[in-house]
Amino acid sequence: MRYLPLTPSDRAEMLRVIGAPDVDDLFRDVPAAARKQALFDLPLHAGELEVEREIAGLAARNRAAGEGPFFCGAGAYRHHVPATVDHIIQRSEFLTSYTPYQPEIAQGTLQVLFEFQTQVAALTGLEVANASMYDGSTACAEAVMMAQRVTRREKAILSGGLHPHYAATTQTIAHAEGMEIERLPAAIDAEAAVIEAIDAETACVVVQSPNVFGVVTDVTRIAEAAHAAGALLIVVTTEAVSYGLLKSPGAMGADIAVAEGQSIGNALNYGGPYVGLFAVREKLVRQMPGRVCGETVDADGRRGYVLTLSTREQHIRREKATSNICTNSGLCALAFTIHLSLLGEAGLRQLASLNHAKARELKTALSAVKGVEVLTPRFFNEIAIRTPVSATKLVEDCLADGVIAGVPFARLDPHAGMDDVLLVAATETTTPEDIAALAASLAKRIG
Amino acid sequence: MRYLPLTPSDRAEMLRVIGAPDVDDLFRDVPAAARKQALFDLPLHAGELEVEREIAGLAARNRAAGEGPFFCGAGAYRHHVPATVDHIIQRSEFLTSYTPYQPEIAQGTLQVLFEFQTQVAALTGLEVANASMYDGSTACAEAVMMAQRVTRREKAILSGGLHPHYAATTQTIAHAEGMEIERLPAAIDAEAAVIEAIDAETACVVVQSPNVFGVVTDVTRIAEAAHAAGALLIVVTTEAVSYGLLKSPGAMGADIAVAEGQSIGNALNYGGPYVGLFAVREKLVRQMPGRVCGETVDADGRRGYVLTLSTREQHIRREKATSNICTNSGLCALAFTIHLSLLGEAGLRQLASLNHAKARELKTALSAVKGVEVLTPRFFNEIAIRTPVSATKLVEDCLADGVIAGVPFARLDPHAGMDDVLLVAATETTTPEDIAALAASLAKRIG
Amino acid sequence: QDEPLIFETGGWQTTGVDLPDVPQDASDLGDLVRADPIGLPGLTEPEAMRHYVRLSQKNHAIDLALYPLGSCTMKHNPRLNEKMARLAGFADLHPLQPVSTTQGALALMDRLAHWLKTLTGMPAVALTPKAGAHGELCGLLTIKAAHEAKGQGHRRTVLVPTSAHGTNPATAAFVGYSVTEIAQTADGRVDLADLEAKLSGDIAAIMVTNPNTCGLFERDILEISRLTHAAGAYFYCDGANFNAIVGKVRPGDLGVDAMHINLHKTFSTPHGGGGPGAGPVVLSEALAPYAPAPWVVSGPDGLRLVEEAKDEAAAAFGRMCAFHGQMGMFVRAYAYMASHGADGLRQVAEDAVLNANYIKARLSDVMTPAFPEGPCMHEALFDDTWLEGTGVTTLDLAKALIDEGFHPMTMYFPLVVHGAMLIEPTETEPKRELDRFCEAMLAIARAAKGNDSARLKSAPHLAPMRRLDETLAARKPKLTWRPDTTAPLAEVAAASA
Amino acid sequence: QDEPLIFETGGWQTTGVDLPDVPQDASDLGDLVRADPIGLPGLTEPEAMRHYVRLSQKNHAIDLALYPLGSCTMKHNPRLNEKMARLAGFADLHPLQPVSTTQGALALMDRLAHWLKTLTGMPAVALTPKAGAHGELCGLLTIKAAHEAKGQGHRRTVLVPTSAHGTNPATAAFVGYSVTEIAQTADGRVDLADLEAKLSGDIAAIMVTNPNTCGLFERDILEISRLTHAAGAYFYCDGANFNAIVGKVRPGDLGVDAMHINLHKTFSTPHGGGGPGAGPVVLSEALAPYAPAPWVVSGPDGLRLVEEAKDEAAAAFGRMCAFHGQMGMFVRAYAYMASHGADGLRQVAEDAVLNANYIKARLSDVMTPAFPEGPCMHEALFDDTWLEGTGVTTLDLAKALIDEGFHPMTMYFPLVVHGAMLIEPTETEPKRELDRFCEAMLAIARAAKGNDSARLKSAPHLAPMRRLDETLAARKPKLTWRPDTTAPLAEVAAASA
Repeated sequence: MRYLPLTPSDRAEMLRVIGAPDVDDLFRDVPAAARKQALFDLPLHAGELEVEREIAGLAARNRAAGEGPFFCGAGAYRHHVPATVDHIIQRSEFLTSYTPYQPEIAQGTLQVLFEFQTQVAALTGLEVANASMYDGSTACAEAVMMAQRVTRREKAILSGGLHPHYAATTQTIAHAEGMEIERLPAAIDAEAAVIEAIDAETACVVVQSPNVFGVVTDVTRIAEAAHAAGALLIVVTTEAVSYGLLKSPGAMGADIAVAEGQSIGNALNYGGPYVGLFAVREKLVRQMPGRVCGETVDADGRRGYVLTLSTREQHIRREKATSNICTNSGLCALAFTIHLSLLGEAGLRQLASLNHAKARELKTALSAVKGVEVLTPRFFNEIAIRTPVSATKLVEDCLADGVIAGVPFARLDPHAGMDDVLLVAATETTTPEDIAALAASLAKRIG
Repeated sequence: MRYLPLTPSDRAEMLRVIGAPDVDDLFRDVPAAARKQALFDLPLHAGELEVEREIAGLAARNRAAGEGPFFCGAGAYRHHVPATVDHIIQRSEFLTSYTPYQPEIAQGTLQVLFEFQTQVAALTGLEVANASMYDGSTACAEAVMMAQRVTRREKAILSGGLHPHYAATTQTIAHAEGMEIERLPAAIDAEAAVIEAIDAETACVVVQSPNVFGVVTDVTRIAEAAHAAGALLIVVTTEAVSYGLLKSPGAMGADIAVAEGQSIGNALNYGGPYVGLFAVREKLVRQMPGRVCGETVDADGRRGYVLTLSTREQHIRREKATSNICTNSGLCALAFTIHLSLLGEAGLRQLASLNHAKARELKTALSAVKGVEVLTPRFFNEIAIRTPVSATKLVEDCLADGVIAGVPFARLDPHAGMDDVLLVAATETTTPEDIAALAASLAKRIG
Repeated sequence: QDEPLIFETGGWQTTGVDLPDVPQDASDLGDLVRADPIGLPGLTEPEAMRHYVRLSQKNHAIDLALYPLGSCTMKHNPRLNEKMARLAGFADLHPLQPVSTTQGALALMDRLAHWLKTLTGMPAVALTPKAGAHGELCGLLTIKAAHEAKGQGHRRTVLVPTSAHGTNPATAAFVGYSVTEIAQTADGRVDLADLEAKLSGDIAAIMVTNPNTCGLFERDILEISRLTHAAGAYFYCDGANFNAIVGKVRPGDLGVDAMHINLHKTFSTPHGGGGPGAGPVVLSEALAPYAPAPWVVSGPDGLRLVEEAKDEAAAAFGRMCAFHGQMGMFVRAYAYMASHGADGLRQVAEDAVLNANYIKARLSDVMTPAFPEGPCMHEALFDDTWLEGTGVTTLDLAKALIDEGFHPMTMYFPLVVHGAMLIEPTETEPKRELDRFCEAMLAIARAAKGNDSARLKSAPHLAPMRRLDETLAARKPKLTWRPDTTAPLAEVAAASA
Repeated sequence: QDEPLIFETGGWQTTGVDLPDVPQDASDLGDLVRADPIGLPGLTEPEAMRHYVRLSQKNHAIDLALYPLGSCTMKHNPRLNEKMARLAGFADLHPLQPVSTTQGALALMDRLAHWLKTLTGMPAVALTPKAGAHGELCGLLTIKAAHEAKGQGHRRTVLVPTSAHGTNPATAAFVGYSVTEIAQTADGRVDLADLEAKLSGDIAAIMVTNPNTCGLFERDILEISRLTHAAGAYFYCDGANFNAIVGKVRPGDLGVDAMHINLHKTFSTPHGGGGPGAGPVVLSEALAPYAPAPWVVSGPDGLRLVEEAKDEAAAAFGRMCAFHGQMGMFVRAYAYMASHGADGLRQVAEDAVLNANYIKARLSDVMTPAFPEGPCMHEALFDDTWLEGTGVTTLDLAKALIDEGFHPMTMYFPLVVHGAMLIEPTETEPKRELDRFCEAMLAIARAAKGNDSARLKSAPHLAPMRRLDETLAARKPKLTWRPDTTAPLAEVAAASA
């Protein structure tokens, strides 16, 4: 038992000190009927070699994204992460530490969180940010709940361009709390409908840009309409790299910006763990959910950092907390901050331009495929196309050519009547050969 | 240029402080004719993604040992190394430190070396060990040179069971120094010839166990004969895991034990870097090559470690040094020590038994293949077999079955007239399925 | 040594990545292009490496010494698990790839689910919750859906013991329940009489932690579940302390209807300075139909994902998050389980409990255990009675432990015990380390009772920082770095560009 | 804090690995089985992790702060290179697999060779030497073989400047040459007159480091090589300082016949606390035929290895080691080269030289540069003239730097300069770090010249240890751990078993 340091003689000596005849005696508060004497029906312990063989065998049954041409996006993006990032987050002092409850011996984590909050605020164009949420979708749901607290209104409008998983997550939570959710029909250009839906009961409108169809949206008018009605504007971003090219949510009038931060510093991981970004206008900070790190001084007057504003949180406020969130995504936030500090302003801008350029190449190539219609007018690194056959079927067919062609919109929302819509993303990892392979495969499989 | 922190304005400011008009002025001592103004004919700088693509592409053109049944040994062995080992050696404080010249800020490295030396002494059954050599083969050559210094004699006898690369390495160095090397003909049971060759001119005899044909040898009689003639016995081991099962060189009378330590803690790495083990009887310590770490105290009387006995070394003694070795294999020694401290006595013994058991399975399976003759009488985890066809050809043929069948002895020594001898090794990573696949492939390819 | 912030050392034009040049053509985006500076400093790779390595050395970590944070279960994190999670077949896998290309991932989720169900004796598990509190949310949403399906939607109250984790009442409130507290007995358990008195047709569920936050097993657990079910309510169990009983006791046998399992506690996925966690929720037969999408099912073409609340998932209450949960944590947890096996996991519980009782025994001469009678489970709880009159507080003791090289225990929790000190060693501590800790603790205790309390009250002295002013931080929140000028960051960047 | 040795904490029965049970049948080995205890303690994985992580924190490292060890070229080690070396296609590749299964490895070696040859302007390279000193050995063995082939075997002497690295004379002696020193001029270069006087028909080679160990370029290099060749000798260049000129100057253009390249210096493979290194040797046309086996050649079936000194390799002088060299280091070095490219490598040399001259300029007001005239190359050399009368030594200064958070410079080397302090910043240091270092150095200098020398003489005060007694270590060597008893370790183990 390589992880268990007690030796048989240790155990005997410890029982002697405790004054217990055997270990089972220590479990005497468990009702006898519930104490299992037999081992459970599971395999016995295994060596590292054996465990590695089993799990590597499972991994080998997956086709890693990098094994061939690959175009999935829809809320999770394949970017290149510098080796330095993954090296640093594996350092014992970061990896095996807990939430920084004792700031004197947790300044490493705390200072990183302070840097993270500042980066997120800068990216979103808002004044303050928290120390991370689980992911973009739960951050979105929390933002809606926060809008309810701020406005004391009970209705939220979700744009038809919002990622269906985000909409479903938000609906699930908000419904339980008794909020009314008006989820607008899925639509590629979804924003006019949002403005129309705003009324005096509206707590918030939730708009995504680039939206789930890849459309880059000017939300300034929505902000004006929302604010005129006393509602908050929540802007959602699922591709954080887009902040390097596009006008920030804050600059367009957002009150709350939430995002999926996976694109920066984090691998695809089949969907998790990811890191939710959450930024708000300064005046809203005390209604913000989640942990926050703040600057202070120590007994010698030296600058340091602590978790703060904890009177919003569950461990102090219990049922009156702004959220129940406790453990968040510290290590993913660390990866985000390291990667972003390596990129810097110059690198992020260049990376974003590179992504956009790859998507332009992609659009050009797919526009030339007979039967394919590009639906996205203004895009960052992802476009929606209409195909003459079921997009789900088409993706399966392209697999035979070694190409993972993208995400059928119907997988995200089978009820939208958009079975012929395929979401196709490109990043800096996409090569001209990949794009040519996709175009050829589509042409062949459609033809 | 992600690794170069100076900015253009830094450079300008620094030149100003220096008082130089431009950087080229700082190169003015270089003859003008040799100063290249043009860039060299090599590619320009590349991003991490591009470099990774190129190198991963090269890696993909190799068949990793673990991809299928695999039986190569002959001085390098595929063992399972716990993930902890590779994690720890990548810690900045170990990976990016230099030779511990300033012991006050290098106790991490120094204490590990002290532990390494103690482990190596225990394994070899000798009193002292150095802080590592480049690898087993160069350690062998150094041992012969050391015997010359100790005995002031000029002849070394190399057993016919010594790994041919070790023999060639030793011959190369010793020849340059003017020593006479008597390399006995390759022979599976090579030890009787060694005793016969010993005479009054002999500085040392070099015997390997398990030898290159896998034969486990009792060198006690050779030790007696060598010592009677005033010569030293050098025992070479290329599979360090065998120390867990076999009588130690020290216990059999060796004066110097050298070994390849790769098997413990280190990957195959296509031949390097590896780590040479070097242990001697205490009275010989001042003729030992290489760095040594010793215990001492600091100004407060606390126990600490330093590099010591440096009057043997080149940076003090220059041309009178015991060797020219300077940088050795510190990080590989660290990996060795971590792995061995995880194994402990109990684990090493079990690992060695497991290797031996796998080799017994292998021998049984191959003995049953028509046409195959097992040549090794007593073995640890490797055996030599005689095949009815060229072993080189046979290995190539078995590749078609996805099996890497072993090392043809002719690859190590084409002059020995042993084209029909194949060296086949098994370790804890070998499965019953692997062995069955080898037996089936051999049967098919021989038949 | 003060480590400057990246905003103080980084360059607005510096980058630590090399990217190919591209045509900067974004004309199709018009004025949606970000013209103003963002305000992000860049570091070259050597600078970034040093910054974060130096910062890291200011942290305590489980890899350095005992980290006995009660209720947090800081145990050894095997690096094998890190290696497995980084296999390209898992790390470089997109959640929306065709499932035919992710069969290994689905199989791993399926195996993890099998282990969790077998270990808890429960028939179903929802894998998607992203942390313990998210698991609580999932559990209560399931309960709510079940009540609604049965026409019991009027049940609006959840009962929670006073000793509960703050997440319990917060979660209940978050899904719209009101919270009523259940009293605690003098021996640290749920007061059965109070429970019985408060159970009614308005009660949707009880939320009980077991072993509870006093480190004690709820002896009357079978009666608790019987009463709860008799009242038509469900039994939500907070599984944060499952570490204490894994492999020995099945919550399903105790009448539990839903329980989250913190994979980052019991199954050792690293805490990472505050997450990511993972909080799968096991469910009873009664609740299973309401579990959220997605989940893995076996079909004729192999494994597949049920991603929508329709057909076979018609009763699913919705979705907890985008995609399928914390896959990276699933891989780690599964590697941990497979390494231990049925025998090793049982040993985990036994050694965790043995270690805690050893600490309790060794410290009880000097310190006052909150519940001296009988054994504790995986953690030992002390109160501050023994400090009376010394002027030294629980906080001082905790900070003094830092100077001895240990992380402090959990302090002032649970709230029901005055000046609580909750010590959880976990099973991966050697006896040598426990002895070292006990001796340090006893020495501090002697100092507290002797005349050396000034040193304790100003501790820590040997940490990277002295005590930090938390009041100042909360009173005048500085939550992001701002340049010394009052100009916005972006303008500073612009000015220096 | 003292960290016990594994021999003091480990258990003789403890193991941190889990292996399947096997029949312990080794009967065929008879009495060759090891019956006595070995004496190896074991640690469980949590214990091992803590032991080595704690130890690591007692080390300084390039990832923490400037490490200006002159002549050692401690520069940033990119983690990309570590990642590449660990790809299964390289790390899990056996040196004696059929070459048809290792074509990618051979291609990488071939590309590395191409870069090294192009950067040095030399037609051949021997890749196998395992470190710089091993490369020197390789170079001299090549020279010896060449002389013997030409009937010049009687040449038995190698000329080495007084400022040379100790490995130079040691290597020459190791291959049976006698060593004669060449004098140095007042401006830190080879004394041409002395060289000319000592060149004769008995001289096999000269070994000159360039840039030399004073951090200076040998201005008369072309004349040195002309004179050497005219005397029938070969020019061995110690390439330890190639970092200073890479991408700008080709040793082949300077008349060099052989030069080793420390991949762990110029091309940034990590030093790892003392290795592994790698020391490929580039060779001139005259020496190329004598290079040791093995090497890579291109054939009709792809790349292959010439492993034996026969046929096309008939003149090869032998073999430097088993197998084909430090493949793991080749991968790292190649990744480094490919990342920099022709433009980046040139910038490496320029920034390395700029950084060194900046330090020289900033410190020269207070300290005495050994060679004040003209620029230095990649390192700045000071002597201790300026400390005269202060009672403070170079050693004291070095130790005082430790308290400022820096690794000391190389001290007392080269031997030709009194109290030498050799400072090499490398190109991966930011100006900010150089300024921090210079300010620390100037503050120490002020303290030395003021009345604060006592603090310097007892430094370091803030390191994990105070100054260590090296004399005691050498006088009574304790090279392995022994139990307190006089019994051998194995018996102690046996007794406790």
